[in-house]
Amino acid sequence: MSAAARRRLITPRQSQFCARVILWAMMAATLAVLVFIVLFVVKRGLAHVSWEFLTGAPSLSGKAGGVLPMIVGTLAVTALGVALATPLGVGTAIYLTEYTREGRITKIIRFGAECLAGVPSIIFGLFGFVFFVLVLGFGWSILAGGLTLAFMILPTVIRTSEEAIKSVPPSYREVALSLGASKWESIVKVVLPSAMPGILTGVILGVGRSISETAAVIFTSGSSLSKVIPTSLFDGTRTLAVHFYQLAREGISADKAYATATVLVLAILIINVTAYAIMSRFMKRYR
Amino acid sequence: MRFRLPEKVVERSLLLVAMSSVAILLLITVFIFREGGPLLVQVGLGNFFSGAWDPQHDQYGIALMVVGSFAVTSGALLIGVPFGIACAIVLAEMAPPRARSILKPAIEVLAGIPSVVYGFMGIVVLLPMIRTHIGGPGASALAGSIILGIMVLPTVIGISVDALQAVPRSYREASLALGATQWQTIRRVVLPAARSGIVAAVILGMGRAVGETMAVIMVAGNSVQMPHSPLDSVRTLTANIALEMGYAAGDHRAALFATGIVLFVIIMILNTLANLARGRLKKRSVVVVTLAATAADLVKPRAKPEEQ
Amino acid sequence: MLPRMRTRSLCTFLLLAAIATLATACNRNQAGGETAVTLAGSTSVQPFAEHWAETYMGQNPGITINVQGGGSTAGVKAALAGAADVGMCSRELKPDEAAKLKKIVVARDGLTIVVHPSNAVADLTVEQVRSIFAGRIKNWSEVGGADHKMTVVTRENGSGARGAFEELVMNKESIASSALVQDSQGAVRQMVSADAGALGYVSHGVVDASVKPLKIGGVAPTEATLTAGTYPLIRPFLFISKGEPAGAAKAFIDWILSPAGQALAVKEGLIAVQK
Amino acid sequence: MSNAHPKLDLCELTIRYGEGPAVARNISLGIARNSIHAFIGPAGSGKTSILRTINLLSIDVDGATVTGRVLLDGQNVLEATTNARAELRRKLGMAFATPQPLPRSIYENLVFGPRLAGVRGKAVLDGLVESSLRAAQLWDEVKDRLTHSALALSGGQQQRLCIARIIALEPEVILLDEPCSGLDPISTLKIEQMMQSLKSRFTWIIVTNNTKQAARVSDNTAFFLLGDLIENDTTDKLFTAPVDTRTADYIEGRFG
Repeated sequence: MSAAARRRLITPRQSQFCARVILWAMMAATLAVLVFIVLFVVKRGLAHVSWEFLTGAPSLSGKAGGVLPMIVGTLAVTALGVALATPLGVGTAIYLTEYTREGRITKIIRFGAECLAGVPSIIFGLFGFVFFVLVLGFGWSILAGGLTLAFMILPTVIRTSEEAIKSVPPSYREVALSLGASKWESIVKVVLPSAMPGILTGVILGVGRSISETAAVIFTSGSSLSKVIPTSLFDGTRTLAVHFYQLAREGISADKAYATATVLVLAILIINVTAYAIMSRFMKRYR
Repeated sequence: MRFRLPEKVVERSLLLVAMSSVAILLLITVFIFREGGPLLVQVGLGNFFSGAWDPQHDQYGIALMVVGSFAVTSGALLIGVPFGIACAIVLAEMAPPRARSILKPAIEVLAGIPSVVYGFMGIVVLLPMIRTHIGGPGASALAGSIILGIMVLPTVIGISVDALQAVPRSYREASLALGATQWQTIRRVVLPAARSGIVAAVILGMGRAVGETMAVIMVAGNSVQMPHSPLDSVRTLTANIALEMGYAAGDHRAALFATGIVLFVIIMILNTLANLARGRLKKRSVVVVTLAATAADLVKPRAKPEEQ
Repeated sequence: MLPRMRTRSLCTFLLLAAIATLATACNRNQAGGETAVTLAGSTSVQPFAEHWAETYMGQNPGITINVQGGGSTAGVKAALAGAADVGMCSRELKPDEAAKLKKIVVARDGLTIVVHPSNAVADLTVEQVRSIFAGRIKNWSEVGGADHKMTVVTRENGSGARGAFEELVMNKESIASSALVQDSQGAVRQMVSADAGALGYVSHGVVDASVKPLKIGGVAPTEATLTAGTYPLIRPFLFISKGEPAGAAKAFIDWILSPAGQALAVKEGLIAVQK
Repeated sequence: MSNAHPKLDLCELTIRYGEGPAVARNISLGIARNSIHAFIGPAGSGKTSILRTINLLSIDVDGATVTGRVLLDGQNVLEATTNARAELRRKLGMAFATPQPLPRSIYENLVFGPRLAGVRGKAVLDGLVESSLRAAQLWDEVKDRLTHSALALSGGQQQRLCIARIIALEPEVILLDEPCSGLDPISTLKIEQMMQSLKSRFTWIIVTNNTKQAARVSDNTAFFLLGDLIENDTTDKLFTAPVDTRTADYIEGRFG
């Protein structure tokens, strides 16, 4: 046995060992990149993130002052996007899971959602620019940006909501029906509340995607640097990500750029951890 | 009795809602084509796919941008796919549940970091590294490939993990029971069984790379030229749109929308391919044949030493 | 019970959000007391315009000035279409554009050729700069520098800086396709400051210690040479409008042209306009 | 035993799923008012499908095609419109093989159905909760923890909670689908006692795999095999003197 084993270049046991080492090393490298990016940005930026920075208006093109109008603008665009995408996404998921059997219509809807998920953000930006900004005459505005983001995060909301709704035990629906609920009541009163954490996860991920988006919002919400907090849906706004892009690209202020990036990265971290925490609690409940 | 929404009404309204994503897709298609289509007809497809891009002299050829996108994307896949699949294998097959519960969200954070931050990291970290250690101006197809390679990781990992987890546990048990090591099982049973899912992961990762804009603008240099080495600067389709859109008017703007059409068509083709690949995943019979073949394959080398 | 509460609070939140947005949307039409002026166009002019606007708004509460980027060509289009009250342009108007628009030179800018601080070359002629950007000169040794490959950095098509550079330097020649293209002055400066072989062109106002400005034909771009007009590469910063500017827009432009406004421009590295 | 005016009358009922063969063929059977009727038979005999057809779940959830009639007090259930079905299901309460409390408190589980039916007012609902829990002989065990999660109850308690949840709707017929299959003997006994004590209020149908249970609790028993009704008679008669040899073989445990 050993003679034959020697004749093979390496034994299965050795190849097993090598594979494990290499694969884990690659995993570690990937994580290292992540940790490096986060630490690099936060280390340089955190010192410049102060209460004044978070609550002040920018001045001198962003060389001084804070980012409050951008934070508000980002939140407004994101909130609008999520407020529109959630009902559409959850409605689609309900239709796909509860109201129809797999067939041609579901195939078309699923294909549409998958394609939409793959459409690059720059295309959403172009479309939003033509359709919302020009054709519908919204101008560069929170409204145009929010609508564009809604379209962009819709597939995420559909996918996670569908998963969440599917994972609600079928028996819950039967129980609700047998207790005199109509189909719609069984969905609203039993299925959706049970699926809510999963749906919320999708929504939170959509929030994350909206916050970090640049290409789509720069074309639709504009990049006008405003000292004042936007007050109307038709106000243009510069989101945090766009502001960071401008600061970094124009070389206006490295400190402010790192500070803005720190706010962005930390927000994304918090959002992801929250989403994951909700998700894992949700999974535990049904296992 | 209280008023109830008639079920038919509910169903119809939900169908309407569900068609929204299809409607949006159509809307996007219509408007992108409306803006860019006439120019395609006007200059002709031949000219549009030529290598001359000079908007000041009404020359709108995007061949070099197609080459640029292709170069950066294939570079990104060369980097992103091995690492992506390796991470997926670790996550799906090797990592203990506790480690997985940390690793998986970490990878998702990687997906959440804004692309402008990736681009910025490229400028301040990657470009100087390339400049001093490899040469050239730094801003290059190579830089774009590395940054995009990192950016496609979450896509490749996510879908590959799904594909690997969809392989029935019984396949692994069957293989392990035949005396295969874990790595042999992964390589000869799990990976082949998950093949089409992984192919879909690669295709969708490709779509992500082709479509990325801001990070590429920041690191790839954006020269409209034929790259002769990875250190040459290139301009991608997306970069072309975002760089010049602000200034463009008339035919120039239409040409940028036409660039968008090309991008859109490429993405649609990739989506369809990924869809087909994933569709094949469901046909398990292929997998069963693979398993049988693999089992036979596994037995052979073991049988040999025992003869002696 | 818990999930039930969650749905409710989510619904409430969405409802409140909807009401709030509606309320603010209505608010927009009621905010009658404010006057808004919209500027759009050249990204070269944008930072200076933002600075002007900021100071002006500080002195004149009740007036809002929005400054959008977009680029010189976009500024021309916006002014033509009336999308902006005032367009910003950082190159001379083309004849067909000039026929339809009123232009006001609000400041002048010295287009500065910048190189890496370590570069030994200090002076180039306009012809040499043209040859370099056209791709005929590729190594710094050809213009008296060290043996180092050149990295040429230019701006994107349609930008005012590129338009002005082509007009002032290139003499109808094309910029070589191998040149790196960056979409902002800051990005050009960043690129040049990081690469020992790089050169590019930026506004005099954005030159800082990270890059070295070159003399052109022996003339250094300084406040004195720029004001005297002896530095060869000077471009105008234009405010353009469809008709004679009126109301708040006129007041703003008048202020920019006043000594206070011009002093601000000079402080930022631009050249004041002689009255 | 056939009753002149059965509470529930199945006429020539045939059930199939999709294109497959019928899982129940031509079933005709009457259920007497205020009786306990047991459906017995081995797995795959169609008894659960019949039960789920009586309150239309097989049609609405499983997508079954059904021909024939199901008459509740002379009205054909199968012809009910979509909107009338919810109303109908309140009259035809059902408990499932595994207890299915909803993931909320005991109290919320009980008032779920009444609230859907439009019952309002805390006092009314409180009263309903107590009376139905008492009827299900669960009140003493849970009265102090009505706000606790229903999922924390034991299996037997959960099943009685599910029955109490049905009782809260004041149904006419209660359908039990193998309600004791996962329960211990003591819990089973409690449920059987409860059924006996509530016979005067409701009509019961119990599907069971356990022939002894059928013999213990039911007044009448129907034996199904592979989708056919083999024999239907009073429980005494069916268990002591079955007409069909297959019935005899089954109840004596020769197959099952």
